Amino acid sequence: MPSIALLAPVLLPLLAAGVITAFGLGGFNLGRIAAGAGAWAALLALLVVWLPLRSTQELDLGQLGFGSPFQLRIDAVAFAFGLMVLVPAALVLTLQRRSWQAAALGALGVAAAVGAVEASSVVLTALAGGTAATLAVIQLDGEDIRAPRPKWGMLLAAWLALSWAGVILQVRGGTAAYAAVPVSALTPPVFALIAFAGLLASGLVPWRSWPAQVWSRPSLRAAGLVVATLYPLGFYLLVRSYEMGDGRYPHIAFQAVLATWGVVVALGAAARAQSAATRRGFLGEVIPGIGGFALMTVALGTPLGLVAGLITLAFAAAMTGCLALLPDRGGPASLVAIAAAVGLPPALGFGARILGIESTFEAGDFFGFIGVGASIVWVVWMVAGARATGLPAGRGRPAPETSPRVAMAVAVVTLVAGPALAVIQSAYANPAQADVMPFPAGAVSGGLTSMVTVSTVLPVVALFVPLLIIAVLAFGAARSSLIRTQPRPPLFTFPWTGAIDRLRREVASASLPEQYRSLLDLRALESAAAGGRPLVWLASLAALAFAVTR
Amino acid sequence: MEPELLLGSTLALVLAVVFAPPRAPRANLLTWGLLGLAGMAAIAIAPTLDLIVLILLVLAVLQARLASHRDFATRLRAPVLAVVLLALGLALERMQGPVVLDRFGAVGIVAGLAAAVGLLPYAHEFDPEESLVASPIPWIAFVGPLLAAAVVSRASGVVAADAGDAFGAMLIGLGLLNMLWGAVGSWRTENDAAAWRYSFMSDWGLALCGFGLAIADGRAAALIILFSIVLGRLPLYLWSRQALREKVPTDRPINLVVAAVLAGSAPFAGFPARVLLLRGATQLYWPLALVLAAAMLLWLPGSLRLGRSMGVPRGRQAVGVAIVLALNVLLGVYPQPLLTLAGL
Amino acid sequence: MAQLLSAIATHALALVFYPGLVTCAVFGGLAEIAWLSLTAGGWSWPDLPRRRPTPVLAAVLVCSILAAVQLAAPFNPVPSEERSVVVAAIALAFTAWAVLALTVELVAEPRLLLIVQFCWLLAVLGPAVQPETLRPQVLGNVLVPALLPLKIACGALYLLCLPALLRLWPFAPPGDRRTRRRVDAARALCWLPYCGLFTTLFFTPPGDDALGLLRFFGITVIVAAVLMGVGVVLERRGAALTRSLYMRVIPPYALLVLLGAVVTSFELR
Amino acid sequence: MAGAAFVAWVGAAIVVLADGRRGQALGLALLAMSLAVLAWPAGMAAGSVAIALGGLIAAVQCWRSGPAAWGIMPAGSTPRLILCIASALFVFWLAASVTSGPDASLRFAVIVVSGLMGARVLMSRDTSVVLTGIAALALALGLASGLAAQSPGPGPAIVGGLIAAGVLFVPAAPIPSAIQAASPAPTDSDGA
Repeated sequence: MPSIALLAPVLLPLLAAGVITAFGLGGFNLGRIAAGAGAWAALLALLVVWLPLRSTQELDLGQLGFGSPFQLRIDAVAFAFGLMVLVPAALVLTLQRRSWQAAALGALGVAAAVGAVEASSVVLTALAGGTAATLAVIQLDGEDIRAPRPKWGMLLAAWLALSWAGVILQVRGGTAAYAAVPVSALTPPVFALIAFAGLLASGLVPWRSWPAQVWSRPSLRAAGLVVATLYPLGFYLLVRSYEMGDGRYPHIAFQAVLATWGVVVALGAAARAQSAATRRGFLGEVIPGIGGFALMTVALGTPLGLVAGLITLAFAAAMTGCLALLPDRGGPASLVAIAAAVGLPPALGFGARILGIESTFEAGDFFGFIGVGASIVWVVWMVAGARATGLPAGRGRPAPETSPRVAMAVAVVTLVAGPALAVIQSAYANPAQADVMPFPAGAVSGGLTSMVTVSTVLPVVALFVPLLIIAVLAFGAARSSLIRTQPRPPLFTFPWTGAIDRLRREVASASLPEQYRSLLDLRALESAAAGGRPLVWLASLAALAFAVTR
Repeated sequence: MEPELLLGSTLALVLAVVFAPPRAPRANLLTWGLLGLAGMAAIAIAPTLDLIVLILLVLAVLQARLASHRDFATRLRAPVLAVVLLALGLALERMQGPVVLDRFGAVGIVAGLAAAVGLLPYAHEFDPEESLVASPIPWIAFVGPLLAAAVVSRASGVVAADAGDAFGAMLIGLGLLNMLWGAVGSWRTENDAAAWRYSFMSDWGLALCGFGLAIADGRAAALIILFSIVLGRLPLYLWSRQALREKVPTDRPINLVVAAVLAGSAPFAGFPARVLLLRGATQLYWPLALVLAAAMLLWLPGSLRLGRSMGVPRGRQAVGVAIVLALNVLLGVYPQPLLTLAGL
Repeated sequence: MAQLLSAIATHALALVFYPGLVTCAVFGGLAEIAWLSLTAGGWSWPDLPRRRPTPVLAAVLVCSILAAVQLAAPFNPVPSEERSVVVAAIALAFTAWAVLALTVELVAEPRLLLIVQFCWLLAVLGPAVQPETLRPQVLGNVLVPALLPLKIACGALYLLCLPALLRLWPFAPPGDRRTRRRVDAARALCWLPYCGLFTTLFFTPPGDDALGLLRFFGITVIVAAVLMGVGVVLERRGAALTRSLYMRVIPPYALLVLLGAVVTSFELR
Repeated sequence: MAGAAFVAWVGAAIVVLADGRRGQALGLALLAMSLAVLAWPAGMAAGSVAIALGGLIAAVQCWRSGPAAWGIMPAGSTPRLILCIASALFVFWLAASVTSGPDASLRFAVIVVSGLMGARVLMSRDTSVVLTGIAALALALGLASGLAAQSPGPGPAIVGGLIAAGVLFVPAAPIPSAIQAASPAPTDSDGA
């Protein structure tokens, strides 16, 4: 495979955006066809580039001009995250009708996200990720400017922070290429910047952040695509950090703090999910919740944790595709989606979370307590999921942007994919883990039928296949008509959420007391500073002269 | 750096004239634009700072002679102050005396540069209703970039080594002042045209910081920022003037794209400039990079406002906007050719 | 392939017969009859045979048999290294909330139940933190003196939580309008997993012989009997005392257990 | 040379203190001649001629435009007088005492003329006064290159002379009538 083929997963969506624009300007809306084709073609290209060799491939196209070469790299990590971005994006681009402008922007966003994943260096990832973020904001505002969207400043802060981390690596270590950064260059402050960028880029915070907010938009066309393209990128940074740190973060405290933060994020989402007034409200919290679990395991710093995290992220990607296409009405599609989301056994989500919790115990020290916490959070998710099955549907999305059958198919696939956990682990997660954690102590093994960890074996095929058959028989015989749709009170509310809201409102409405306003009269300041007054100039000159004598 | 900026300014003039709004005085724009270009060409080839200062004086007098809402003397004040400060700064640098004199000389040059361009604390008086060519905008967005590049490059041969630190520190200090004031001003000021002017200032703040860092990365950042002013912000401002008069804010995707260009978001030209600036600052003194990174976030609110103030470009103007966006993307993703051309 | 098919068959056997569905149903049925006899003076058949099962029962069935096969029951066809306490705990946790899917009115004291379940999870998983293993029989076999106090404390917490989790408490769901108390099929399926898990985690694992079988089920029956006794006491003392117990005693005790677990982990580092 | 520097100051001071065309022209002429004298020994013979010619042309043009009066030190010009004297004393101290080297007169003339002309332009709103100040400033700038250790040649002086000669001929565009009516009448001495 010529190395120039590495460009294909980025170029094909770009090409699709070009074609859509050209036809769009001519009055033809090729949006859905071309954008979908572009995304699927990119996915195909990624598979074609990676699968035959299954080894790292690089393409160097020279310097770009800001200290970073235009170097693309497809390794197991890029492949895994590429799939996470492309599969749900291709699904929603293909199945949702949108204007040619939105389709072109969507295709560009996909290209940028894949570019971020394929980039071989931190700075290039920042450029591509920043582009994806910009396009995401434009897509969302273009669709509905009044609807919730990620704060642009927050996204910009994330990618600027990453850029800064990248240039620090360039200055201190001579390079920001993931594979070449000296371990000593990944100092705690640099990693703190990367982690900050990762958390902000994916909105991994305990309060209601953009991955939850965008699901409350009247239309979910742009929201689904944005979550599909942007959400995995923050995790990507955390995974790549292992590669730069030779398999670990610069200090174990980062692992502990980030893993705990992941549990807190999942708890925040679970708490909101169990108090959601509508099913849409619950479903909006699903991705942040899964993200919290993924963060917990990815940050543990063990091979098992990373593998569990990658599988959880793949599950999140599948759920993104599902939720973006799910209509706001009752029925089997919603039920199956909820069951898959909360990780009913033997679903993929169940297996991934079990592995994740096991990984905390096997990580040793106090990490086991994080696992206890994660189990408790999972219980809250169970409550939320059970409660959500009978909640009113919610706002009511436009029918043309939904596809209940495909949504249900995706949910069913994640439900029945539990037995395939070992296959996913061997083919998808293990190679990525091996790429960034070169020392295999504690690595996950077990072939295609079981997942063998240090302390246990999870016989996914032998245990989950019969369980699945029993589940199918049991649920097939059950009557779902007994589920009563009704407003349901939340089980609990955090006592401090009201206080936080009050504080936020007070800060937002804070104003300077009347008697001090003359001191900070912006108009007067403006006229003094920018009014072209010689006296001000003279005073400034004196100030400068005084400053240089210090 | 100057020839590249001259090229950029020429391209900006072409864009401005060809894609000007229907009611814009094209001939006037072209005439005065060409005159400005001639002056800029003279500045670019001038071997000494003395000649640059004299050319600056000529350009100031010629511009002040244009019909305007402001009187002749008022419009000349800031440029003449610039000329005097630059001249005094040069004189002090050339005298043999204590080090403090060299530093005062550096003060003169830096303050003169700020006054010539119209940056804080020497901002030119601005009248939103004034015609474009007679307003301070040509100084800050058309002549200024090349003038600044020329002054800084010539000053490096004049400013004594002992005063070099003070020279850089002052540029960075004024850069930060302009960044903060410009970013906040473009967000909070009442008048949309004034907001545009402040947005130029904020970009200039980045450029001054780049020059002040006195290393290749800083200069490269400054060059990209100046290019983005000339080939991004200036044409966009020109095309927004009609909508500014009509005061119809619009929220179309194109307005957001323009906001992204103005905010320096990836993949537009501002982003690599910011990356280079952060790199330069990290090499020099990392807390400066922290301050810069924090300040860079202030661009967004103002940029969103300015993007919305642009209206919906139609016809030729839309083509112009598309070209500007394409140029900014090119510069944002692949600035290497420009930097190579400038020897950076 | 043959190995895989054999493994599937073995696990299917475990899930359906022993210690899975059939065993759970028999054990649970007997426990339910005993419980109803104690509290209502008699019993009647559950609704199940007369109608199609509810999704709740389906979910409980799947989860309870998954939990059951994780037990260290003698002759369990699932190899010991393939069992996990996390799988058992999470699967059992699902069973407590499945009924909420139908309507909120069928869950009595949901907030209290949630708190109790948190405490129960701590009791199950707390002893696994320091040994860094999740194999139930290994945890049951832990007899390190430094870990014994924690193990005993967790065992007590486990037992205190079980009456609530098995709903052997004097709270009736607001939507329960049945006049006659029937065998609760969903609860019946949970008796063995809950009680058996206690035996697994807090007693040394029995051998795969008749004596072992007797020992395992003997302890499990005793646990069930103790629970019924506690349940009867709670029924007689009334809802106020029960609420007070589960609100004011168990959570602080769970916090103490957590503290103990942290201190133990710290000491044994 | 010291005398030429003094005359340059006198010329600059007259430009600052005079509001009439004749006074301005006189100041400009004195300034041009003295600066030309100072330029000659600085190795800028051609530049010296250019400065003299440019200054004289400007002085003649100035004589022919603006109010036909001398207008030297009108009422209210005390601050300007103080400015002239104080600046002379300060720059004299700077050129003679703080700095070293052989060109003290040149240093004095360049700094004091540039400073005073800058102040004159900033103080006034009258177009002819401003233009006179600019012409004088251009002459001083042309001379300033003589301070450099390696002379840049006569280029700056010639350009300065040309600017001085031409600047008073540049036609001023009228302020739109609507704005003129709305604005307060310009005065010569505001800001003084």
